[in-house]
Amino acid sequence: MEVGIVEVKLWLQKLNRKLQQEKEHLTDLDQAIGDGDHGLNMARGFKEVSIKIENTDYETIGALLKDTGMTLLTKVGGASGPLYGTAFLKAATSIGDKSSVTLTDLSEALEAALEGIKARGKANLLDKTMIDVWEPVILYMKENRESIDWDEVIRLSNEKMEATKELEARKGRAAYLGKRSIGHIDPGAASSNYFFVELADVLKGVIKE
Amino acid sequence: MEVGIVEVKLWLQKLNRKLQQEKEHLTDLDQAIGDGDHGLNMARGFKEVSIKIENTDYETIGALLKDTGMTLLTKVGGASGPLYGTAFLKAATSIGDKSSVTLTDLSEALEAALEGIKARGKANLLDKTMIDVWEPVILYMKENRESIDWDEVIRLSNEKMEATKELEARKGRAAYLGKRSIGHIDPGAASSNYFFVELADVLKGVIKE
Amino acid sequence: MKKLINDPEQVVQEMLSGFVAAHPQYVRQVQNTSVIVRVDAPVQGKVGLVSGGGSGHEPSHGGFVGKGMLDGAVAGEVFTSPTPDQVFEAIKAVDSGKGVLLIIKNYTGDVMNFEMAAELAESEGIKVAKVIVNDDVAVEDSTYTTGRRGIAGTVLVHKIAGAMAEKGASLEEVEQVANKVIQNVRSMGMALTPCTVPSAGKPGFSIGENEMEIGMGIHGEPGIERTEILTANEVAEILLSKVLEDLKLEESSKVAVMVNGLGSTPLMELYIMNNKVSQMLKGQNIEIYQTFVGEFMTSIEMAGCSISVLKLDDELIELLDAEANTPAFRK
Amino acid sequence: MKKLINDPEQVVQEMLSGFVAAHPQYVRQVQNTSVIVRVDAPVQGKVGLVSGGGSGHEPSHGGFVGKGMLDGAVAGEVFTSPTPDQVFEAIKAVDSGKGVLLIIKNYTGDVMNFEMAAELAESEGIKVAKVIVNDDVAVEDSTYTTGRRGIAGTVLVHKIAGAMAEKGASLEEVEQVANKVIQNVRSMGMALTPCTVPSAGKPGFSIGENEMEIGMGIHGEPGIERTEILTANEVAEILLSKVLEDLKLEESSKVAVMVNGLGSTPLMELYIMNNKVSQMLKGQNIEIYQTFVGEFMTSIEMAGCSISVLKLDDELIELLDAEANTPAFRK
Ligand SMILES: Nc1ncnc2c1ncn2[C@@H]1O[C@H](COP(=O)(O)OP(=O)(O)O)[C@@H](O)[C@H]1O
Ligand SMILES: Nc1ncnc2c1ncn2[C@@H]1O[C@H](COP(=O)(O)OP(=O)(O)O)[C@@H](O)[C@H]1O
Ligand SMILES: [Mg+2]
Ligand SMILES: [Mg+2]
Ligand SMILES: [Mg+2]
Ligand SMILES: [Mg+2]
Repeated sequence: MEVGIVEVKLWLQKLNRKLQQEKEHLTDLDQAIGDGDHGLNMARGFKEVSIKIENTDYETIGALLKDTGMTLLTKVGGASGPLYGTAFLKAATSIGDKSSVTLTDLSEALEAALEGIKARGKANLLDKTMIDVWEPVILYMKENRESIDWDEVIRLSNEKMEATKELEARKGRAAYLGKRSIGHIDPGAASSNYFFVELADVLKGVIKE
Repeated sequence: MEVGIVEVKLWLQKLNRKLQQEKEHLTDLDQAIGDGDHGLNMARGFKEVSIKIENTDYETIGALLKDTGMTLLTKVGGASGPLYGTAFLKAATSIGDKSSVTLTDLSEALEAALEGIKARGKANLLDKTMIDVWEPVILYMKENRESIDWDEVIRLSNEKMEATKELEARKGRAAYLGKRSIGHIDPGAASSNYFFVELADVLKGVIKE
Repeated sequence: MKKLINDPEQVVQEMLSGFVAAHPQYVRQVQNTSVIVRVDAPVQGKVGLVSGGGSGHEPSHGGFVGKGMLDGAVAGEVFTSPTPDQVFEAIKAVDSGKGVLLIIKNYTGDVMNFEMAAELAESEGIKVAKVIVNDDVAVEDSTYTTGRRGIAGTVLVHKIAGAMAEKGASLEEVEQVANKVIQNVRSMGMALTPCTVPSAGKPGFSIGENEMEIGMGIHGEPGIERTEILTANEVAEILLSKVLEDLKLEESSKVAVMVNGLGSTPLMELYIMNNKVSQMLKGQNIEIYQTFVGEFMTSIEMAGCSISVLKLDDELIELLDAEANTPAFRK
Repeated sequence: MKKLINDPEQVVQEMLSGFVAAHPQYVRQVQNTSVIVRVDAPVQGKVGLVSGGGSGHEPSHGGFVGKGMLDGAVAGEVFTSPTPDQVFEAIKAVDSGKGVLLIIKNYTGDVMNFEMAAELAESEGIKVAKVIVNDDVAVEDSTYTTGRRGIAGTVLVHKIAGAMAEKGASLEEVEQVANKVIQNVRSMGMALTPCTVPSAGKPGFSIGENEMEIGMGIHGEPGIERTEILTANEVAEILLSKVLEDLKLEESSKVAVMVNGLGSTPLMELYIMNNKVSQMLKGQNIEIYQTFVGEFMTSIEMAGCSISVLKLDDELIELLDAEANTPAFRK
């Protein structure tokens, strides 16, 4: 199976809708252990992404993801702006001028995105950040390449997001709380969960076709 | 009958106790149509008066009233400080170095005090100020000199204080409210009522003896 | 009551001590008084300027003591005008023989206490003049009543009269220019929340969650109207229109503008207000010569603001531009 | 939410417009950006200084743009660090060829966005250096974590690095002195009430009627401890002790002190705090060279304050004393 520009756009639009819906939920999570803007930041950024890509015809997935990354980079700010921005830019470079991709391409692009997040944010697994969702999900995809079970991705992503609850934050704003960060889901892990759940949701459909 | 230093001191101490008790009530009245400090101002000033006169032996009523006036003048501030301060200073001058006074002396001293208040504050009857209690009470005392009915003084003082409720303020801070000042008792009229009620209360006792 | 204080009865003295400790290069406290004077007072050959009033309006008035503005400031209890003896101490401490101008805000208490101090000073042979600031157009001006209140426009009187005095002008000249500012400055304020006098321990009035008070006085005296919450643009329009209506400016007049915060309104919001104010003035072809945005005349921790407009002429511009060096105002 | 605003989404742009309208003699806005620069930027022969961060900390950072302090300030959304393209615009607008120093507060978002901007600038041949301010001793300093936050001490970095740049120093020299300030300044804050980000519409956290938060961050990040309401003296003692513990001053050290209000704490209370702070320092034989009391780094309308202490040497004293002329800071 191949994933085309239509599917990637669909994913980004669905992700945008989800983030608009969950804006307050993400903000509540960030109020508990951060500064209460993660929902606002993500909603602001993806609203711009949605407008941008809706009104542009793309010939390559690389161009589509690059626009997404640049929009996030220039509209979000905070910690999540450079991280999600970098992720999409790295994925864009990885995919380049293909107009459709295999699951292997996609998985490699997401690996590149994760590398970008880690290089930019210098956080590691179990620091209670978005990486705690990204890394296990991408490991699963890498290890299962052409036989990815998208329901398993959803399950895993959810599980890893929930698991951030028990962690003590060492990076990002929540780190100032030390032990008091325990007991709360990391907001970036929550938005990353939407990222993967919406992706899985779209690709499940593609595969069925 | 004659009124001596002991009685004047007693009056001032009783007035102080009353003002301490009614501090919050006066402040509430001032919050409604002023800036909410009349109770604080009067309580602060008379507390100082009380300490001052308690620890001083006076040979003349003039000296006692002068200390009272100077203490109020230097400790109260606001509108009520200069007004009550001036009142006591004028009364002191009127009585001079007598160590006991007749009711005529007293009534003349209070007349002088009222003149002082009016000269200083440039307010008139029905401007909704303390004058609305002072002027009618002093008129009654003047007209009845040696046969003053102290219960009538109390009744009149109370009535005139209550009557300020219906007036529109033209002087003092309440004047900024215009018509909205109607419906509230003037705080300075209320403290003046205590002034006359406590005086009457002490002098009723003297007369009975 | 959530306040960073120790004892409600001691707030004024502790504030003054902390103030003098912070700014010893500018000010000193006259011993055993609540009077702040220039560190070099009395300044020889210069008319002395004394202002003051109840505390709770910080940085007014002590914050404006220094070169080019006030020589002395008298601090009363919170929201209560200072007593005549304190004002008299200030007069004595700043008089260099050239006389002293008292800058009084038009409140019965302030006027009476300052007047009594002036009488005391005159009886000791000190020349004293006084001016009464009444810039608040929220209150009707009438000779039958107390008249208009003095609010944030007072700071511009300090600035300009202070500059005049610094030039070596006579008491009459300083008084004259102070009166000129008073005749040409108008202000109006509004509040979103009340404030709490420390020794009262509870808010001075209440405003509903969805209400604001237009025309609020700086001691929480009620204003003209209680309205629902309006936008910054609507508020700016109401306040500025009323100010301009009273000021009757000709086209291409030059003005100074002050957008003053009452205590807890963030600078961000004051600048949003100024955005509309400056647009409106430009729209009416009025030249904004200078704008001041910040906290100048506060009401403890009240949320809200006031807008002042001063009509300028060449003399006022020169004096407005003159050097001033005080803890809260520098030029 | 009681605020003088029009539209929560527009607060930053409207604030910037109102700010530039108020201070055209100092600043201009780079078109289509949220960047404020000196009106004469780029200043030839001078290293450019750029600071910034989320909005809501006014007068930080635009208020410190002007002679002797910053050349440019970048305003992000409220409490959200600005994006790399905006920081890059500021760098371009202030670079005169001598290079640009970025003054960054140690928040993950600020660090990453400013770093990306630096990379963009370097790829266009602009020399960029950066310093990271981390003065908040409420947070433990550890290399395994994000480390300490940057708070009000940042303003002293602006002042001193700005003075160094104004002298014509090289980028390396300016960077060096900025780092010297960072190594010698420590701060700690506390809050009595929360604050509300306009677009969130509700307070960022809650504090009980009888509670305060010690060690509060300037975005409402929780602090060290939630306590009952303490007196000003007790609060000053807690904050200053922790600051001094970390700073390890020798006897008769000279220091600069900043008592900073977070938005709705009246100046009166800040001076009451300073009263205790100055007494404590004097008691420990530490010389207070200069004290700043006021609002420098706020948290919208939070009630509370922070205390900063900067250890001085002769070089820092000279730079602290140098002229500065900006909307919010003048010397
Ligand atoms: N160094 C980092 N590496 C990876 N993710 C991070 C890092 N720092 C923060 N994050 C993520 O960013 C999220 C917060 O984003 P957001 O609230 O938008 O930014 P800010 O913290 O600047 O307000 C955190 O929940 C966390 O998942
Ligand atoms: N011009 C005046 N003449 C007489 N009494 C006055 C005048 N102005 C005010 N008062 C009285 O003073 C009272 C207010 O006193 P107070 O609250 O202590 O002072 P302030 O108004 O300065 O806060 C008023 O209720 C009124 O009775
Ligand atoms: Mg956040
Ligand atoms: Mg009163
Ligand atoms: Mg009063
Ligand atoms: Mg943020």
